[in-house]
Amino acid sequence: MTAPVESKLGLPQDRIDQARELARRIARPVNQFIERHTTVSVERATLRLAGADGANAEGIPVPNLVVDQVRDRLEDGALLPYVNALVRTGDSVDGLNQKIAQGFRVDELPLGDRGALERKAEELVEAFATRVKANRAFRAACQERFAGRNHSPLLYVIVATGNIHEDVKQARAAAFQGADVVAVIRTTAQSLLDYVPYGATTEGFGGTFATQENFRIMREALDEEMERQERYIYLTNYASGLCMPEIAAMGAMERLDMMLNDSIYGILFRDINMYRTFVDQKFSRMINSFGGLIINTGEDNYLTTSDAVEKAHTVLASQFLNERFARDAGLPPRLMGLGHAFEMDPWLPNGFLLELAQARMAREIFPEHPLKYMPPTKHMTGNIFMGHVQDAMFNFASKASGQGIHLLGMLTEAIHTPFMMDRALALENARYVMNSMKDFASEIEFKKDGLIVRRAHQVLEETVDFLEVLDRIGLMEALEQGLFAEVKRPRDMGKGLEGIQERGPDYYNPFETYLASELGLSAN
Amino acid sequence: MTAPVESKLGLPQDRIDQARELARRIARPVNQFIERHTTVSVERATLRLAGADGANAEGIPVPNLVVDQVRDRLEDGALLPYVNALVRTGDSVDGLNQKIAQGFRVDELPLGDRGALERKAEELVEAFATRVKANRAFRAACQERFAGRNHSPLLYVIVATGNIHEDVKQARAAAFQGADVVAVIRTTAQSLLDYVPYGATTEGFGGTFATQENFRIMREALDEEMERQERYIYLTNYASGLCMPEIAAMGAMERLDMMLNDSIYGILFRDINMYRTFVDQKFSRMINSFGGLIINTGEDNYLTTSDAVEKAHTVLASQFLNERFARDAGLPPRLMGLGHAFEMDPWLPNGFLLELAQARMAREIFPEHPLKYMPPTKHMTGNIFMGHVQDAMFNFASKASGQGIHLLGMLTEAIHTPFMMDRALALENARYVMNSMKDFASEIEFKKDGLIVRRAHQVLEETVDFLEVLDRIGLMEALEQGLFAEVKRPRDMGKGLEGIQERGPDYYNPFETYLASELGLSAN
Amino acid sequence: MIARPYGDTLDDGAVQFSFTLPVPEGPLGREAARQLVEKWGFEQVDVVHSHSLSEGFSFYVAYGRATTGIDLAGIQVEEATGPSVYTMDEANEIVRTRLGRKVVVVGACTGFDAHTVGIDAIMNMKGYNHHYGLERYPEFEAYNLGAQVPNEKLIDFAVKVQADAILISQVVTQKDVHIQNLTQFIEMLQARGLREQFLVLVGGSRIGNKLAVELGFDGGFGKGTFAEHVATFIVDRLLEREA
Amino acid sequence: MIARPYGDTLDDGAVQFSFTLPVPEGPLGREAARQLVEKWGFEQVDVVHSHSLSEGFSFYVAYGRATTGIDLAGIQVEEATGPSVYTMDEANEIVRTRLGRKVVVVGACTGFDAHTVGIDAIMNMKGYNHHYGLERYPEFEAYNLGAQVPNEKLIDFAVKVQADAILISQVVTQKDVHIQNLTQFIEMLQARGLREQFLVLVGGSRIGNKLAVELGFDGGFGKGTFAEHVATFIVDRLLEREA
Ligand code: B12
Ligand code: B12
Ligand SMILES: Cc1ncc(COP(=O)(O)O)c(C=O)c1O
Ligand SMILES: Cc1ncc(COP(=O)(O)O)c(C=O)c1O
Repeated sequence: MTAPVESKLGLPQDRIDQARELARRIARPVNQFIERHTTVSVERATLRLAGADGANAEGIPVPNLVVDQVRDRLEDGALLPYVNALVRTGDSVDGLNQKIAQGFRVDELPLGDRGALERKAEELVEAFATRVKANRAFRAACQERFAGRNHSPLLYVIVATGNIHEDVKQARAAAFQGADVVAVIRTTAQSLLDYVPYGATTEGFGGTFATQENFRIMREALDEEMERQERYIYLTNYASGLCMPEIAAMGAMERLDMMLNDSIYGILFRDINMYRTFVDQKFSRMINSFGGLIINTGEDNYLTTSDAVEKAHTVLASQFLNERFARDAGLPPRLMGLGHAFEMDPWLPNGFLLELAQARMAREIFPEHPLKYMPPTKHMTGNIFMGHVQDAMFNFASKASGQGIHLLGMLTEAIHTPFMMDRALALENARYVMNSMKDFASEIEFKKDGLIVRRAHQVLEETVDFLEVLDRIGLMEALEQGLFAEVKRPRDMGKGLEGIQERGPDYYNPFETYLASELGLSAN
Repeated sequence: MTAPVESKLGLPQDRIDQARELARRIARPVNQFIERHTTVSVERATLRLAGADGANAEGIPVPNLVVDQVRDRLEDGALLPYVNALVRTGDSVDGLNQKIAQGFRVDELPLGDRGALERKAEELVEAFATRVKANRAFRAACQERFAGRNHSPLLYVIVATGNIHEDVKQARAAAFQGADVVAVIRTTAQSLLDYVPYGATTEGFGGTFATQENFRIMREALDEEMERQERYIYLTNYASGLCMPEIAAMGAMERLDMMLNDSIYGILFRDINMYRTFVDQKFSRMINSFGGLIINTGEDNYLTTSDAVEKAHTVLASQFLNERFARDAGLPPRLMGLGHAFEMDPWLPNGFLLELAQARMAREIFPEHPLKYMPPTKHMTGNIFMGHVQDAMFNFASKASGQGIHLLGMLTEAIHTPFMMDRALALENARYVMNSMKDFASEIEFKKDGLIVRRAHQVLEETVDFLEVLDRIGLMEALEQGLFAEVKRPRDMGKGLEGIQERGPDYYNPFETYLASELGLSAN
Repeated sequence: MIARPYGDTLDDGAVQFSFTLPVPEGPLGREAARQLVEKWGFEQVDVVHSHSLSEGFSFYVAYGRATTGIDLAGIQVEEATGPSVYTMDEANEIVRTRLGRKVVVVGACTGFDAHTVGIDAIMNMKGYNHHYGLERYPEFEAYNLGAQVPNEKLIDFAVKVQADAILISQVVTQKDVHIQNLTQFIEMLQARGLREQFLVLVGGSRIGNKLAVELGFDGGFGKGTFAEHVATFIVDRLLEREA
Repeated sequence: MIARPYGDTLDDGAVQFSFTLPVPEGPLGREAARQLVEKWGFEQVDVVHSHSLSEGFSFYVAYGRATTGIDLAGIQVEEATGPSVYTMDEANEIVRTRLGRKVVVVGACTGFDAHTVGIDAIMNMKGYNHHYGLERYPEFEAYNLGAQVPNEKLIDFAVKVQADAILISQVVTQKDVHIQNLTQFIEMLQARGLREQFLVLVGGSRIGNKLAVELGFDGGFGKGTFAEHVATFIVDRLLEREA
């Protein structure tokens, strides 16, 4: 993925630089807002990093119980009271968690000696850092051991039965069939829950709950498959929605490898409040970066509602913004799986060429990034035979343009979440096409000033123009006006607004401090 | 099809010229043999051109009855006795045909005044020429009227129910679904019959008998569909096997538009005697040329038994030979549908690139020829989903390399002759792929000295080497040694040998003379 | 007329199947697949392909000949609208002249469903595939509440604006979640004594009129629906009611 | 164990169908397609796609849930050879040591069939997919008569060389032409009182052991057959006979 990318399109570097500079300027006021705020989810994520886990009899998770207790003094952060309780009670983390689940209130204990508390907190940071570093080392060792055994691009499939145990069967079968990446799709609307359910789950619709136990179960199964298939199998979930940072925390701890994670997706597609989203995304990305997880951004979503020709520039603009926000959260380019999608109308003359132009453009503009290419969905129909051919063209475009992560299209996309056989056919399709035209990309040149080259230049120009507008009016204003995805999101509306909290002068979060320093973010 | 073909491969023109020169030399002794001989089928074809038709109660066709009667003096040709009978009896052609079918012997009548006979014969030639010219004019007018409405390449499907009436339904449906060309596949083993059955037929296996009445029925149906779809629909059959020239004659009269017609296919794949085949092919091609029919040569067949990488040069060598023999029979390049096939192993790394190289190579070497590209067959399996993707890649390769005639692959190739729905899915596949990457060919260049370019050069070199061997040992010897398709065919074996006849000094065939002069062949 | 599947000859009964069995790939699985298709009533069954999906699962492609057909005469086509639908102008004209008041329509994607593209296609100004949506109809007052609207809220809103018709979109159907949600909606309406007050329509890519009527709706609309179909249905039903 | 088709949950019964009906595209056709699949015994039938194939024909893709499964315990797998086959060397060794004479085998593509690739794969030196053919077996004498051999001629030849086994390949199966031809072959053998004299084997991509045995052959061989399978079968049967 990090081989230097040859320029086939001759895109003007000055315009690319200009777009990046605009993105930096657009992000700056947002970052200033982020720095002054925390959220209930950031605090719960911090507690999770410290070890808070479990749930009470009604299923309310311990991190939520703690944050609810200290909600009125959240400007100081939620960690200190939790650490204080550990020190006061002398309990282990697990012991304290159980107590809290049974109703114990940490907020009622007076704070002890600051030095002792901070030492305890440092201990917890240490434990967390050790665990996550071990995860990273283990992943690196496995990838080293099975070097060269994954496909390029990585073949990424989803499982979505709603039942973690059924998901495991599907995931194992997918690994057997050649998948490199397994994403466990979340149940519909989990993104709108302001807590993360606890334990193994078997009841989801269109997906399975993201819980730490589910992560663990799937990780274990995939590690076994890795040994069997002699190929590292990446595990993916969603650090997205109202619990973005908490899921990132769980993922770092359970060694997930990728997370769907976008700086504005929740605002646009889940009607989550924009302040909340911006603050949450940053902390989630710091955790992802430290955990070595590749993020998958959600630009594909623009094209499920808007036209792929008309709105191509919104995809590229969003990629620049996601890149900027990711960078500001300490993610290196090699962990930025910027998203885009093959959503061209199949009956558009030369649609494939336009698509190839756009895919290659992304590749050349983001040369070190493991771009994540999404399959046709909007134009898929119940005609599974036609759909299978659309997917073949997608597979061709992906390999021909040098993508990094390839989410497989399913012939039954318009019908149901994938059956086991659908996934097998999709993998076969991709493996055949991509092997058969393996070195196509390096074998061809695009005609100078041809359709393909002109299309790429045009989209880049439109993007710079669009970013200039955003820079002029500001990102928040642009979201209010509906400039992305044709939806308008007022800044004081949307879900999760009440979970925003301005930080006080005594805000304390040694995990954040630790991450920032590890990621070289200290001076923003 | 006649737009100048851009050179993307940089093939050395001197080697191409050398291959053509070798083909000329290889064909010369064969042509000398051809000129000195006729065959039962050439004579029956001549009779058919004159109007001989119908069959006796046992189903033996009138042309066969006449030739059987005059078999012992066939060195003079069979036409004169037939014309003599017309003159003597004063019967119309139809009247005489009926008589002959009832047992009348033309060979028992003494020959009348030579001048009168020749005048009568000229009349028949005239009638034939008028009919075929009218056919050509009608075709040209329709193509003019519906100019720009056919696909490029022409989308070619087969019907093969065994029953002409069922075939008509399938053909109409295919036209509705977007087909440009309909080929009525012949029943298995018709090629080995030394006569052409008579009348409409409903009993064939894996295909339908080629009869003149069946031609007429299908032509009528397709002409109706042409008006409905506003697209000229080409009709194809097989001027191949033991009755090659006769079927060509029927095709010219019933306005077929294409014929499978190869100078050596019958020898290799049907074990027809080589002398017989060579003589028959020439006359059949003269008729095809005069009728304006595009021939489809059978090079694809090499790759159904041999490997597409190893034996690619036999395909190209055969194309040069077919081109030469066709030219010697008066066919212009625009009527030479030289064959080749997408038979690369789907699991071969970069197999698609090799295939693309070979397809493009054919295009550049034969720039004015409507190349006929055949779909994957050998590597198709019962996995119809995978097969549909193989066909998609074939569709891509065809459009990307600028082919002329595209025989559609069927997802059920390994299972059964096409169902109506199979054909519809195949047409949809091709229409989608080819429209979506419409101008791909003109949008890309191949890398200098890349895999694709090197492959094309290599095949050309191997071809020249191979043609040199053929030139050295002679074509007939090469066929005896099994240098093509790995089958050995002794020159004095094979079907139809007994139907060969050396021409006498008084050999008379004004149809041949007329065709030769129309085609500018007088001085060979 | 009895219609039977058609491959290449009338009444040959040709049908293509694909399915997975929880059986390892091998002769047993192939024979099981063959016998299974026979058991479903097919003849000349040919398992043309099989491959392994994992240790315990295998995939089959088969062809067979149906021995039973279906009598077309006995089929009731229950689409919500017949073959002829009013154009936008016709619908408005009828409302103006024969109903004499505006038609009020409230729509939403209910439950957890966030697939708004379908309901937008029917309701939004710009419509879908060159068919304008109900918002563009001068004689219609259309409220589109968007995604993930709880049934309760939708009913409250419909009562508030005195809607004539409620339009629900349901796209996610996994584990029959749409059926639970639609049933709950009808039960709520009934519990509040409001069922007769509104025309209730449901649509979505896996929804048909049959299912909708079974669940207690007035009509159901699937793939290929345009605002014209919905307007025609509503106008005709309102005329009936008020006649 | 009862095996039922599997989509994404055990026993969900998911099956995919595609077929054509001789009915114009439209609501009637779609409903007919749905009811037809139900009539075949499937539940939750969803016709997910339809399009017109011509004026009188239409194409359907459907999914349904099978209500019946198949009891694996009741399935007789009747392959010609079991899971273990002799290697080339083993087969020759057995012939040498236990039979003590060469095995004579005659093969052909019969009737009008000219698909020689399959029989060549079994018989020719070079074999198929890195499995040598019978011609390479030192203890076998193999005669491959090639394409389009009339049954009569094949039998004459087998008698002449005193064959142990006759191998027939049949690839074209349209309108059951292979069944007619294979039946004729067996009848000829019987008429000439020669049936018991030879092992008779048939192979081809649409041939199975079951069909072959029904038609009166000793064994039938389909896709994926190699010379080893054939040698194993012949050797075992000859040993049985001569024991
Ligand atoms: C776009 C899309 C999305 C977008 C939706 C954006 C939006 N604002 O709508 C996003 C990316 C957000 C999304 C998310 C999800 N999706 Co989604 N999505 C699709 C997709 C690709 C296209 C749907 C679409 O827009 N079709 C076009 C419209 C015009 O068609 P339509 O909805 O059928 O509407 C027409 C008719 O049905 C009818 N109609 C529809 N509603 C109504 C209402 C009335 C009253 C009337 C009269 C008519 C009517 O008229 C319309 C015009 O003709 C489909 C796959 C596909 N190709 O169909 C999957 C699909 C629908 N999604 C699916 C799933 C599972 C999800 C998720 C649950 C996945 C997850 N776990 O995260 C999420 C969650 C969403 C949620 N909470 O509901 C599944 C549903 C499977 C099933 N049968 O249950 C599908 C089929 C994909 C798949 N194979 O898995 N999705
Ligand atoms: C190659 C080919 C040809 C070549 C044959 C060249 C040759 N020398 O064999 C040519 C071009 C000549 C040809 C012609 C025709 N063909 Co063809 N052909 C094929 C093709 C593409 C591949 C067949 C093949 O070689 N398979 C590879 C071999 C290794 O597999 P196999 O035959 O199954 O053999 C294996 C096993 O079955 C078994 N086996 C086979 N025989 C035997 C015998 C014994 C004793 C044993 C133990 C085992 C055994 O072992 C083998 C190795 O594992 C198929 C489509 C496909 N992809 O399958 C169509 C196909 C077989 N042909 C078909 C047809 C209709 C024809 C024609 C009749 C068309 C026409 N009307 O002109 C003609 C006529 C030929 C004739 N008279 O028989 C149809 C048959 C439809 C049907 N089910 O009836 C097919 C399926 C294509 C289609 N969809 O229409 N064909
Ligand atoms: C960034 C991101 N998060 C989440 C999701 C999934 O949806 P939900 O919001 O229901 O988790 C997507 C879907 O495409 C996405 O792109
Ligand atoms: C030139 C030619 N003739 C004829 C045929 C058809 O076979 P048959 O010889 O049975 O007519 C083919 C088949 O591919 C062919 O290429």
